[in-house]
Amino acid sequence: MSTALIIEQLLNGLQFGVMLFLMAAGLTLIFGVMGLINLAHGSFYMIGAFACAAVAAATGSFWIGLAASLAAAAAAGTLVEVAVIRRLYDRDHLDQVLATFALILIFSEATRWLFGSFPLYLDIPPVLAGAVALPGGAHYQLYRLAIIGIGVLVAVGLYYLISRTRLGMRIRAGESDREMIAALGVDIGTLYTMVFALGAALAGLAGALVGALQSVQVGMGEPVLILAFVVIVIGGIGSIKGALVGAVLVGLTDTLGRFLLPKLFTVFLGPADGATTGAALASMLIYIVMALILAFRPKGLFPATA
Amino acid sequence: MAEPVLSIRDLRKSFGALKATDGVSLDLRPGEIHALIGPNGAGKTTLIHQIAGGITPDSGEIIFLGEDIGALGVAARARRGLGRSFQISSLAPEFSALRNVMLAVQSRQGSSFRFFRPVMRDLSLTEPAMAMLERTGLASRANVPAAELSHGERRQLEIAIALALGPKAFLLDEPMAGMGPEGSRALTGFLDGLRHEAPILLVEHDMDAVFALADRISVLVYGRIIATGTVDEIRGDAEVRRAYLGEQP
Amino acid sequence: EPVKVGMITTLSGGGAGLGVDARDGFMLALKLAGDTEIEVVTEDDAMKPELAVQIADKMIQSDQVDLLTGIIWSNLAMAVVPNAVAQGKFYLSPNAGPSPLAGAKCHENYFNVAYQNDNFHEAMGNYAQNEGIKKMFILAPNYPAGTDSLNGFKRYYKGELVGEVYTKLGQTDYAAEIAQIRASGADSVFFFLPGGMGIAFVKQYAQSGVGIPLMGPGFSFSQDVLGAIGDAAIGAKNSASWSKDLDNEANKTFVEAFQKEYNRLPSVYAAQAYDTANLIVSASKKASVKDADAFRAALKEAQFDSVRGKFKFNTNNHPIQDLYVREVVKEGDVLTNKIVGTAFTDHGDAYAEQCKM
Amino acid sequence: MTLLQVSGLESFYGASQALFGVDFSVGQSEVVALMGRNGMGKTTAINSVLGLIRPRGGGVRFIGRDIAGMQSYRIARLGIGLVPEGRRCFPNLTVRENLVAAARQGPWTLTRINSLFPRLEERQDQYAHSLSGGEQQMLAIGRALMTNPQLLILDEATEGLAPVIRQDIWAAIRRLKADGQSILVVDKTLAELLPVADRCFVLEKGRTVFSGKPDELTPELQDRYLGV
Amino acid sequence: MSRERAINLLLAALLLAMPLAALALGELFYITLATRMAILALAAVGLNFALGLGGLVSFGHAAFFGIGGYVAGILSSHAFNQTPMFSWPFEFFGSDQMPTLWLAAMLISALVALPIGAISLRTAGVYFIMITLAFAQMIYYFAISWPAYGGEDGLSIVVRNSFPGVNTAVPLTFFLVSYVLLLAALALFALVRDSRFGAALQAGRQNETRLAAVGIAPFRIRLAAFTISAAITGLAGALLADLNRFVSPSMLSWQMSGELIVLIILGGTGRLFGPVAGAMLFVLFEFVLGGLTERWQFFLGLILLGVVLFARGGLIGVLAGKARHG
Ligand SMILES: Nc1ncnc2c1ncn2[C@@H]1O[C@H](COP(=O)(O)OP(=O)(O)OP(=O)(O)O)[C@@H](O)[C@H]1O
Ligand SMILES: Nc1ncnc2c1ncn2[C@@H]1O[C@H](COP(=O)(O)OP(=O)(O)OP(=O)(O)O)[C@@H](O)[C@H]1O
Ligand SMILES: [Mg+2]
Ligand SMILES: [Mg+2]
Repeated sequence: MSTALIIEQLLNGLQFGVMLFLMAAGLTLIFGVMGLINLAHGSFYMIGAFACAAVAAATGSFWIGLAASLAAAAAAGTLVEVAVIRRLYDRDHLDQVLATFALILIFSEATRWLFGSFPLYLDIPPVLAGAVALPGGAHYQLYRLAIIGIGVLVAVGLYYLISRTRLGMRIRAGESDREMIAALGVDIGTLYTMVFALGAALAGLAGALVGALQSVQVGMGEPVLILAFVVIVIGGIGSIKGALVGAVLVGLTDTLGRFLLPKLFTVFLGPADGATTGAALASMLIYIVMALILAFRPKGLFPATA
Repeated sequence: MAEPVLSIRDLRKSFGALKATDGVSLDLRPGEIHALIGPNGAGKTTLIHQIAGGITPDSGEIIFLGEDIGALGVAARARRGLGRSFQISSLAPEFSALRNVMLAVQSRQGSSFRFFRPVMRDLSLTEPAMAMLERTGLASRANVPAAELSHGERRQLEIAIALALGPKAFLLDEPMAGMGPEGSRALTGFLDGLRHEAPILLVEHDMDAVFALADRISVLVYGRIIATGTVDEIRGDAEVRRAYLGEQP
Repeated sequence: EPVKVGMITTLSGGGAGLGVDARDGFMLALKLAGDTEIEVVTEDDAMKPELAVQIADKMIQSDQVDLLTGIIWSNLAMAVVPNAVAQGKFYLSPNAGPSPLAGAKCHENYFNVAYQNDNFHEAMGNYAQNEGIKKMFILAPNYPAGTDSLNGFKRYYKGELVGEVYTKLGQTDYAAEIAQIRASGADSVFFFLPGGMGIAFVKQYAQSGVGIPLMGPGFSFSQDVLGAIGDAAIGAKNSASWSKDLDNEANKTFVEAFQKEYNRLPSVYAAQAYDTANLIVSASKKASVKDADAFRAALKEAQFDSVRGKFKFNTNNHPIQDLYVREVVKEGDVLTNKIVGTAFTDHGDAYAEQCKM
Repeated sequence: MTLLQVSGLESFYGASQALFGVDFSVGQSEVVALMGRNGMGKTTAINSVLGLIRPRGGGVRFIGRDIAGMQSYRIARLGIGLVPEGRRCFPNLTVRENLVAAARQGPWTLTRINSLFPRLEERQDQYAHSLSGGEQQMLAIGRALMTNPQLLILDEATEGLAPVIRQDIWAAIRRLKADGQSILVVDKTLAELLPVADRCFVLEKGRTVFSGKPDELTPELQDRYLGV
Repeated sequence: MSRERAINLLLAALLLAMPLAALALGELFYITLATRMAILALAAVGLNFALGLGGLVSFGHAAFFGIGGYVAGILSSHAFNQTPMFSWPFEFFGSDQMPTLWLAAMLISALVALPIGAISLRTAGVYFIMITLAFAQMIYYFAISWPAYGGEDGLSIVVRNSFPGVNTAVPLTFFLVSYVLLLAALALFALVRDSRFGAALQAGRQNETRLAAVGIAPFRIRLAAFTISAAITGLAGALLADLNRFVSPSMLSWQMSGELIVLIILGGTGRLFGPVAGAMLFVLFEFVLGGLTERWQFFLGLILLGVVLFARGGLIGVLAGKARHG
């Protein structure tokens, strides 16, 4: 095992982590800050990817596709908030679970209806193709570096929005007591629609950016949903910093686990059995880490309020 | 003098730089009402929480009925006989007033690991609970869910629950708050009699009630007890007037 | 004699493309055969085994179907097939071929018209062996089909394995594996990653610029996913029992008709389902489905014009067929496969001996 | 001029009626006391004015506009500031954030609040959920003032405050009154309330049963309606 | 008799009438469908102990459902193949007797639930949701990659296990067995809900601080509820395995956990018959829509959405009105 490989894997872990953060960013807003259980987050992610793929194919430009993904996801978000979520604020939290579960079914099938059953083509934009050389013989893809950059930007932007602006304070106030913040003269309804749409747009952005690396297909959002929840919960609900740290932790754990555990078990069990046993453990690893963290820090790494 | 029921020795608790409890020692003797007064944020509720077990002190001892209860959890302390009321009402909102009280009766009677007998048909639960509601004047509201009670009624229910535990000492955090003049008067009379069942550590800002009831008063300021004495001693204490009482008529 | 067919396949969610292709291929065959005797009820299994079982029960008990077909995924087949044949129905597999059903748990009423799961992988292993590739890096998800795949490959490939990696089922980011491939010094990479996993892997592999040649079973370069992978797939070698350019009459008719009817190129799933339908048609002409023994015998004879050219059943009712090596090419602006070699002729499977029938 | 005019107000919790016809009004620069025993409907009446409960009957007019059935944020923006019963500070916001989140332009600024309640300034970066009860009460008052309302509604705003602070609050209310601020107060301590109030309304079982000047509220009436 | 109770009786009668009518009409499949409803309802009743009474939203109950299924599958496969499961300290050949399987399924589900609960109950709210999910995912990935019992391909049960004195291969009999177990679980639920234990459990959901302050430690109450809940869901898993004659890791997946939660909400959270109504409705929708259109999931989504938006408190909520609190 060369040092270059280890460095590269560490970078991969970091990159995967930031990518996870990007995927979780919208959910951080909707779930973490606004306190809405939104299972349809993955649907916004999927909508973003499909919008980007379809528009990029039609126009030949990834960037127009990216803009379309933001617009489409934001529109879907607005629709969902106004038509569904808004009616559920004064209900049991569990009603949100059922409603957004139903939305997953609707969005998935509607997407298949519109775009057909086959995965779509979406590639990274040519300007970001290729790799940059890093010291130590490793090189790293430009596009993935760009994702890291955007992820960090989104993190900083969200942090600023939530913690430093009056808008952020009002959102958080709305999470704990909607009625009271309204009684103080804040139009929390419209505010929540906007923020929900922003969260959806972020999910759509992630869908488009990550979609270029993956398969743009119906159902692509479901694994993302679970991972995004994991990341936010590990970090501590409501904390942007926590979500970022949680994401990187998950990214590193997963990548290094996949890389090292099979090697470790191969030593004891031989190549085939070692590889499968190691891989089995690796696939459970992030959940093991999550369970451990929550067992010792029941409110995540960075509890938003004490 | 009789052994104190509850005895606190040099208790300390900090939140960051803030010393919320800064070396507090205090006794609660049998049959007495010991009032704890002090400015807002002085650390009264924090002290009650530490006695009841919700907050772990940084150091110091809490002796209850001769036993150091510092290591016990909230529930265990309640079962030992520490009954408390909350400054900000804390009830089971969906349960009726009666069922809220029954919960305390059930705990007092022993294990909750009984799976089959319906509680509402269990006279050994409903009767004592109803009696408590009657004592606190809530009998007519027995079947109203706690969430639908008015603020003042919830305050009364807090007291009823604490009573139903049949505790060996009461920790009452602002029981008068939110009660109208009538309610306050009734409660004052009520607590006056209650001290014979168990001594009361009473946190209260209603000075009429405190002066009418207290055998002794301790004044807590910035986490420290600056004075302990009888009603007259405290009333006359210049520092207490300045820090807390203001221009009393 | 009318035959009622129950088709359970995946028509929703991420795997819908395969089910849609299978259904379309099946229906096309019936249409071309002009057979009005065969009635088909179709239902979506949503890729859930429990749901597939429920639908099978319904089709058998309520719709009174005579035979079942359509399932794409091994785990669904494992749930449905033993149940269906135990209730005296026929099951004809247009795709999945899990090893237990080919071996110890084989059944006289279960016919696999597609392949035994290991076949494509064995073909690739044989190809790699014959090509004299020295160092292979092999990769599959960590679940039975994945381990079977790599075992199938290793059954024929005897060169050095510089890496054997099992990924997480449903994984979407392969940066870590690609880094290992880059560092491994392999001459070629064999991978089995079905569905979206494969698309993601090939795209990321191409983006990483590693450049070590890729090979895999036909699933990962099948017509249904090539469009999504794009040019990154060009040049990849893959194995299958069928290819659009196979030179026989039945295939020409099929490919042409499929394109005309559905306005896209058929995939291997469509081809297999097309064959399945034709097999049913051929058998129903010879015997009544109500006469199970006669119908079974008629199926076993497999006298239909397969798009794969020759086709016959092994003792375990699994195919004996040729397996080809294909390469991804671009025709105009459409990506597709063309045959570049034959990996096996008249190949059966490794489990037939375990089948006591 | 009448700022707030409530007439024949009827409100329900689900199917059970809580208000059966409540009337009261608050004039410009007037301090009005709303009184009654526990559970008589004071809070319900206030919440109905602010649209937190949608009244089903009767009228609510504020600065000449019919506000019954309007959304509560619109009502609040017309110039009503509420100190709600039970404080209802935003627990996950710091003291400062609680104050500025909904602030509107006007004479009340953070600096002025901080000088009214020095205790809040000391605790400005602490999350409200860990404040002491009295501190939360101060925060709720400060928060309402920060919206610079034309009409300030105080629902048991002195509950849980130390006597000195309570004296400060009453002093502040008197000062506000002198500045021309209109205030509607619910409070249990009549000794402090009656001297500042210009007019009183007494509720019993969801109906207004008395209205008049504080000195018209004779000891007999006090005993009958308030149990003093 | 309250309206809710009347509706409950009606639901129980409907579920029973369905297979009887099916038998009369010769439509055997509807017996299977009713059996599935009963079994899913049983699983959800299990979850309802934790979720409905205790407010413990376990997003990992598929783990117990699946474990129950696997216990039945594994024990009976050993019995069928006459291969020992283990030979120390004694030779054990599994079992194909339902009572044994049920007991084992409940016991093992409970044993697994105990440590999971003990760790998970340190957390609350959404954290609890996620930590239970984490444990279920661990078990899921384990099952997928563990080759001994089929991994992701699952494990088939060749012949339905037997119950002394009756022929379980007869669909109606098996339905009745499941139905009786469902009724028993419902009866247990009703008893527990109204008992002291239930009072403490429900109080803990509403206000944990209050419960502790009267001297009842929430943790032990909840752990007990979580374990009972897991055992019942495990029992349902064993039954489902026998109905499908098959178990696979998809029974352990998070989607399955989600589905169990959805059943409860659909029927009415916190209602005795909520899970029953939910399961009946869900299976019916799935079945009817699946037969009507290939786009059934879209319409299923629309219907579910309609239920949340317009039927406050789920199906029972709409029919019976606001829940009465004792
Ligand atoms: N978790 C915490 N973190 C930081 N500060 C805290 C915390 N809990 C309490 N405090 C602070 O400790 C001080 C004491 O609070 P406590 O609630 O004990 O006051 P109190 O005497 O009961 O006041 P009041 O009469 O207003 O209820 C307050 O200034 C409060 O803000
Ligand atoms: N959320 C609610 N649901 C149902 N009934 C309620 C609710 N809140 C209050 N009530 C009922 O409405 C009536 C009036 O209550 P309200 O809170 O307005 O009284 P109040 O005069 O403010 O009393 P207090 O002095 O105790 O605060 C009471 O009978 C109370 O039980
Ligand atoms: Mg206090
Ligand atoms: Mg009130």
